[in-house]
Amino acid sequence: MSAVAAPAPARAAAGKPLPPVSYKAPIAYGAVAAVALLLFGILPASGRETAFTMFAPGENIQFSVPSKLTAIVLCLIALGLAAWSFQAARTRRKVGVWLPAVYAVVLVFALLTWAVAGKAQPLPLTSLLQGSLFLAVPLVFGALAGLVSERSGIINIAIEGQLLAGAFLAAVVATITSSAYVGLIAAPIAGALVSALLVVFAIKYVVDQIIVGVVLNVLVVGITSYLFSTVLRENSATLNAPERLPTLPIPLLSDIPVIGPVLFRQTILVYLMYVVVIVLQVLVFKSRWGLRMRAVGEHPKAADTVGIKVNRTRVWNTLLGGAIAGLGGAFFTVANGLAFGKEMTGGKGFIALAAMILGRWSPKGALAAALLFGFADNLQVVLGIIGTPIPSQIMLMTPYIVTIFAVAGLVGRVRAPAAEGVAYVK
Amino acid sequence: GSAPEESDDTAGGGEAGSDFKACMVSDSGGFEDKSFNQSGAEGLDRAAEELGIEEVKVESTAETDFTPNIDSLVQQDCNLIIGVGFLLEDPIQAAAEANPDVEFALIDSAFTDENFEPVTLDNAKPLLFNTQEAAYLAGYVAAGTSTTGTVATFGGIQLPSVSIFMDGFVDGVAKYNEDNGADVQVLGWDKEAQTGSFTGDFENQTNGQNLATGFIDQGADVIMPVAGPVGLGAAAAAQEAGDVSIVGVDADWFETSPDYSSIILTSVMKEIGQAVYDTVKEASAGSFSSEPYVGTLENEGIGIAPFHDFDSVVTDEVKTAVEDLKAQIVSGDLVVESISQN
Amino acid sequence: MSQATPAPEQPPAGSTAPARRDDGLESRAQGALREMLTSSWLVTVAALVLALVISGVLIAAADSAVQDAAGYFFARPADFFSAAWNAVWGAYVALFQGAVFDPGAATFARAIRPLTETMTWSVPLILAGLGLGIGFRAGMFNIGAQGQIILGAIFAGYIGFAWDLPPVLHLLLAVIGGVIGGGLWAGIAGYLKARTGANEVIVTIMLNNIAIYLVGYLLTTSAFKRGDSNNPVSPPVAGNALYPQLLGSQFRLHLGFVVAILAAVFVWWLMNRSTLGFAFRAVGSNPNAARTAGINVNRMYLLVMLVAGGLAGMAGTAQVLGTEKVLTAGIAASFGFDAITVALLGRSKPLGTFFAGLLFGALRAGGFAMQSRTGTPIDIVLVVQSLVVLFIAAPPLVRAVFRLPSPRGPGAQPAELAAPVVKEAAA
Amino acid sequence: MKLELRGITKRFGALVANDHIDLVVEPGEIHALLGENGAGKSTLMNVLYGFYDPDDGEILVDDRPVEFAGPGDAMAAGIGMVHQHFMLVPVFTVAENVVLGYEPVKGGGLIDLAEARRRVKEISDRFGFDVDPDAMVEDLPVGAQQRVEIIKALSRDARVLILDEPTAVLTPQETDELIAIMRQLKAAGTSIVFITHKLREVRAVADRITVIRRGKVVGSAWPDAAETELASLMVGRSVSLGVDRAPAQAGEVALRVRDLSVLDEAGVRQVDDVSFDVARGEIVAVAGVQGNGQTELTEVILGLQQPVAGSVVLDGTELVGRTVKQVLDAGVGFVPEDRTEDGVVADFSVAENLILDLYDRAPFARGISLDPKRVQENAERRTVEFDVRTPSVDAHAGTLSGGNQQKVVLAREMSRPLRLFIASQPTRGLDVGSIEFVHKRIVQERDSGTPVIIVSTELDEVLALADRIVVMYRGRIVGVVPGGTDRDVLGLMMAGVPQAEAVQQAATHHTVLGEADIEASEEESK
Ligand SMILES: Nc1ncnc2c1ncn2[C@@H]1O[C@H](COP(=O)(O)OP(=O)(O)OP(=O)(O)O)[C@@H](O)[C@H]1O
Ligand SMILES: Nc1ncnc2c1ncn2[C@@H]1O[C@H](COP(=O)(O)OP(=O)(O)OP(=O)(O)O)[C@@H](O)[C@H]1O
Ligand SMILES: [Mg+2]
Ligand SMILES: [Mg+2]
Repeated sequence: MSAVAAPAPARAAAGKPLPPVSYKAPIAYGAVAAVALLLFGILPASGRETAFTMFAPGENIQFSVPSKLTAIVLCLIALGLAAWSFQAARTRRKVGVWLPAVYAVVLVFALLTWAVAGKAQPLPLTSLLQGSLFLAVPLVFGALAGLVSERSGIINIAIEGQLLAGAFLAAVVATITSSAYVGLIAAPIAGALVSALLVVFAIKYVVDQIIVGVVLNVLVVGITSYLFSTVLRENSATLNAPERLPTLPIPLLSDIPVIGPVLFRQTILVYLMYVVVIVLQVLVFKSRWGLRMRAVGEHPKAADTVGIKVNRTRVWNTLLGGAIAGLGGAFFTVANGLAFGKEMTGGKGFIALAAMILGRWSPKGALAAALLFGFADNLQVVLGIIGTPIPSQIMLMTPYIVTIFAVAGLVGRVRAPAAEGVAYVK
Repeated sequence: GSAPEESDDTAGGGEAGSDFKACMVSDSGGFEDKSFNQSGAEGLDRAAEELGIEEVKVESTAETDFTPNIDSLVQQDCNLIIGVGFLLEDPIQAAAEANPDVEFALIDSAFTDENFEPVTLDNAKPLLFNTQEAAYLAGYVAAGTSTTGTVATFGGIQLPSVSIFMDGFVDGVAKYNEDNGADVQVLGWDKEAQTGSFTGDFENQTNGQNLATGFIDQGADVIMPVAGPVGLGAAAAAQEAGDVSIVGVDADWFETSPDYSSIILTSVMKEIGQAVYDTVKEASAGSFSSEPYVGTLENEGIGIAPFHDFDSVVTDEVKTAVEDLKAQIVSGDLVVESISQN
Repeated sequence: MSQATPAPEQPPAGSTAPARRDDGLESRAQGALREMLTSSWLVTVAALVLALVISGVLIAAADSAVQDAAGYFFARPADFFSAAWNAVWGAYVALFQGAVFDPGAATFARAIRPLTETMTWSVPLILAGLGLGIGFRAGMFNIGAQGQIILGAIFAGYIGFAWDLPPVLHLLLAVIGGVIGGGLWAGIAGYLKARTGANEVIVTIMLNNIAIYLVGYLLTTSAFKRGDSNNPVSPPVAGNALYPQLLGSQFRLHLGFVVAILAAVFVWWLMNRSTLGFAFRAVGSNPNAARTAGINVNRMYLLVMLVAGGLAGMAGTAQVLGTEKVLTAGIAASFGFDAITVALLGRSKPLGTFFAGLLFGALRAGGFAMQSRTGTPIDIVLVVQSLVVLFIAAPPLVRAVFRLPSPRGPGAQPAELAAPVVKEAAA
Repeated sequence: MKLELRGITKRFGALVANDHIDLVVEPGEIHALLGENGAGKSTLMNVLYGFYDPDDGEILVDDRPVEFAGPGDAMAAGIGMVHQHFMLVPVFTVAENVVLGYEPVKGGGLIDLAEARRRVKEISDRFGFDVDPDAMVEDLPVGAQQRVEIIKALSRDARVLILDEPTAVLTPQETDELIAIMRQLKAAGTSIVFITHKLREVRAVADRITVIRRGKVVGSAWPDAAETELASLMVGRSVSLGVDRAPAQAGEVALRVRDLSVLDEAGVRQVDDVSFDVARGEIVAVAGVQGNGQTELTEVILGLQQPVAGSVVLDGTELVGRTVKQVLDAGVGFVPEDRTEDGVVADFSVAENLILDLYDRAPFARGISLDPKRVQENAERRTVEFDVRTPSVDAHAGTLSGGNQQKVVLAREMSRPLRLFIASQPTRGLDVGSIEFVHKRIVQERDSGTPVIIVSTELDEVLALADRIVVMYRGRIVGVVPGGTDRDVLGLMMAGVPQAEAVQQAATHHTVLGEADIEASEEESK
């Protein structure tokens, strides 16, 4: 179903399926786990404890584990997983995604156990997850925006601009109407307007889509900063003081230990994000709209020959994408009750673009990639809070380095929609 | 609306006060940074209004803009050019040397020669602030007010003008602990190692919000963000959390951020505006001196803001202790140090 | 500009040119006029005008005098228009005077200084734009010039202030260092693309962010700090390592401008006259055919990034050894991002990139005067820049607005519009 | 359903692709459309299918004029089309492709995949297609893709079916099946427009023939017209359909392929233990339906892929493990099967394309610098020598017609001394005239003593060129037979039937085309 599905059985059955034995992955797993065992387990002094906390309804659960022993056990589990994957490779069996996932979780915990060992502050697990989700929100919206338009064949480099425009309009409208919700409704309009420019130039005037996208980012930064310096500066109370969206805990669900408060004590924007991810995941791959959108992005001429209006489909999807990004832009202002500030999206649109590619143009992939980035970013924050001897600038690099490792090590070659970036002119 | 009388048009604008022109170059934060650029700009605005002089303000978007901005102000025949921020040190110094008939002022940095030894120029005045002294008091108050025994501070980017606040804050908390046998923790800054929490920029407020939430989750109930607009993110997080208060920086946040006035414990004020105003006033009166101005608790160039809504929360012991410490600092009995001090 | 378009009217090989209906001088003059009206430089100028007009609306809208006059628009519309005109005209005159020539200046040197400033600003834009252009033509969507400039500046700056070498040699080594720094940084993306297929868009975005923190970190270390000052500014670059100033100390214009010109010539040679450039272009246009013809496509990805990064690194040297003379965290300003637009506007060709760089340099240089003289926020420059590029990329729109005739008469094929510079971004 | 086109004119810029074309297709008729490349056949059909707007003329369905705003309208009017270049989305399943554009939906806009599968199954069963509705199209062999296209058209109840060169990718047996289906459809009252270059097929199945040349109808004919007659009507001059060539003067063995095996990314064995030899002065044709390992075989020899086992020795030198560059330098000339994908760089000039694999050596390069004058000279010479029709050597290769692009590739690959020449599908999509030229050059190369490997899915081509034929099926060599082997035997072998068995079967069951062959030769001998 997903675009990167395994090859169909037709041919595999025909030939003799004898996958080449590749030990690259197992060796990498093993090497990293061994280094981790040395660094986190064997070398550090013994006798220290690592404390963790997590929220449960009404209380804070705190527990401690012996650092050295725990780290050693975790690293050994990772080594075991490496051995498992080695065995799987030897017998030519495919391992599921669970293996790298569990492996990564285990090693991250080993790292945390080591990093927090002996610290006065416990490691707040709930808070770690909460912040990861928080930082991932705009990335998820941005990545989904890119996905919707790129799946239909229009490259959307303008995500950053769409986020920024959404943030701007949401703040201004929310302030004027004194309603965060009205601001939230305005945000997608701003994003869609940016998309409208994108489609006018990319489809009507057949300008290279990347050029348009790059330039639109500059344009939106220019316009919003200009208006901020001129109009908003003088009237910040009347134009740029948005209300905050209220937090709406979902009864029962929000009381689940650890993940309840993380997932279900959120604003409507985050719930919308869940909805959008799930709905898109279903619709992109299972609905008429999704099928047509993907057809137009993969092989527009084929779509045309079955009566699908290629450019119309592209226009609507790109506008929809812009609207989704615009909605994500509301995160920066009304969702958190913050006033608009110059360039306040701080390059998140580009990270979202990376998340979309890393997630292979699928909604759940985009979600996973955004969460990975959010987690890496927040891990850096949380470790900073607990106290680390590493300079802040180096800590701040973490999420970017993690992303490079993810794209180089785990993902490798990804396949973009085939007709992406190519104007459809009959 | 109705049209103004025709004759009004010509008379509008330029008050025929003085033809003194005072100009200002921001650093890359711009004049709405809720921080020193903004304070500086406000000082200049006040001078323009009250002294009837002409003002020109130009923003820089990056370090590369300083020299051209200063140059265009020189071309505009500015009499006094003020650079906001230590990053303008070299450009202001070069301009001062090249334009002996123009007066300059530089906020947050003194001038140095090629061996990095201090020098004085005839036509350039450094405006310096012993910010750590005020931050020290704020740290003391924060520690004395915290009910959880944990307070926090963080910065935008690790720069001396940022970490000087954090140094003073940490020392103030330590002083409180020492005086009261308490064990209030400071998260976010290790003065010894000079490492701590930073959001990475001065733009993305949500990063400040997230970081502050992290502090709050670790039990912090007083936070001092030294990150310009990103600090507002922290204020939003504090407001959301409930019983968490914020120590503002640069200006009195109770006044400048009315949305968050109810959670502002106090602010570490750096009276850049006043210093700018005074400098303009002197210069326009023809009594410019290149003598460095150093804002201290003594001359009230720095200080902590009133407690406003927290006046009843801050105990009398703390208030007395703060007055006492202030007196000691003014008298020189107590020296608050920061390696970021100019 | 649209030389990618085939010329269908061209006679088949062997046949002689068809006899032209030549109805005398009159029609020839008409032809010349038509030629002029349809030439791409006219479209460029028209696009610039259109961009200035639209930005003018923004300038006027944000001007307080205009807002006041708008309040009583129906009472006295003339006020409104004159206020708007004053605001817009004032801003643009200042822009011009800040970018080209300032007639009101006291001395001649001061009067032409703006032009030299434009040239100074254009240096990093041209150099980084040339690098990006090579990447685009070779099918690499490198958006990492920002990081590459920073790395170039770090290397060049360090050699410049920390080493003590004789003249010429010092400059030369510092420049080479900068080229290596930029090349290595870009090379990471090229290497990962070649080895693992990692998408260069992602990797270069990430490397930009890492570079920003890296320079921030280095400036806190004792190797890069000034004595015991904590300010994140490096010691000044030694005189021997500085690009000589071209017009004396009154002007900031330095040898970097000549380097940029030479680099443009070099890039032209590389892409059009060298075997390596041939391979770059082949890989960019059709990697499959290139591979089949024995070109090592993966190696080309790496080499392209090394060259592109080297040029961006050279842009970093222009900053640190020429214009700024010290290393700071903001040394690259936003040149790396602007250079993307410069390269795209210049259609990734050296000459085009050179002029696009000059145009953007002029807008930047003029922006300062505009801000200081008329108080127009400098952000408007971004609006002008982006609109210019959009309109230049869409000639039919500009023609429609100005009612210019289209180059191939009515019913021109849309192929003329599409001259995509970058074919694949994320393949 | 009766279909009529009146005065259809379609221009692309200055090019008149269709010039006042009239065409009538009677109900239940199989109407063949003949014409050389670029004659305007596909364009005409695309106009009929609503894909292009005609500049002039009208379309009548059952004598009523209709206006098609897009393919959707044409489909609604009962017109179905199987396009020359398959209009299938490679990453979709068969079922998804079939229902695309008129999807059955359940609630919430979700596609009813069960219903989609049912539709595919129903038609598959009716015509005896063996197509898995859940197979990914990109994994299907072309023959199966073709059937998907037909299912797609039929599932929309097409009453006029346009088949644009449907047989180009089929084995004779598959073609036979297709012909049977066409007859079945015809019997059910469906009209069919059938486009092909293969005169044999036309004569076998068509009720009527219309010939188009340069956008104009130049005549119509009945299926009993002689092939040479049809050919000259198409081209506008007389052409010879065979290749004149002397018997091979095979020398010693130059290329030895031994036990070669290749796996694809998914681990499927694409080339399975293949061994064969090629001697100097000999043309060995590798015959087989597309996707049976021929591509991989040639790519391994060139060094584009690495085998998991086996060796390729050319004149005593091992080629396996070498880079493409080293292999080319060893004297291998290579014409890839997909010229637009792998052969030419569309936005390079003709001159640049002519040095694509020679650019870094003398005389075109001096050190690291190109010598534009030599490049230009070379181009002038080669274009004349290979009769490349181009406005100038500076024209972009992408603007050349397919045949001329192919000549550019040939000119490049044959312009240096060769020790092995490999050409895949050397005449795919070319018209009769160009084919003649290309074949002549290949035979010339053989005659100069070069060992030649031709990979072709066209039996006509294999038969015209080969001195020996290697038949491949699913990565294995089914058999090696002499040139001139019976077409039906080859066809069966291409379907995996071992040689001995194939000979037996062919003797009893002739394909329609095979029979036509025999008839034709009988006629000629009369
Ligand atoms: N979209 C197009 N734009 C411009 N020219 C086109 C286009 N499509 C076809 N042509 C030109 O129109 C002419 C007729 O093309 P068409 O595809 O109809 O030929 P054909 O008879 O189907 O040839 P073939 O046998 O090669 O399929 C050719 O010269 C072709 O180059
Ligand atoms: N995209 C295009 N742009 C401009 N001209 C084109 C284009 N495609 C084809 N042509 C021109 O149209 C003419 C016919 O092209 P087409 O590909 O149909 O040739 P053809 O008749 O099929 O020749 P061949 O048999 O060699 O393939 C050629 O002269 C070619 O130069
Ligand atoms: Mg053709
Ligand atoms: Mg055709």
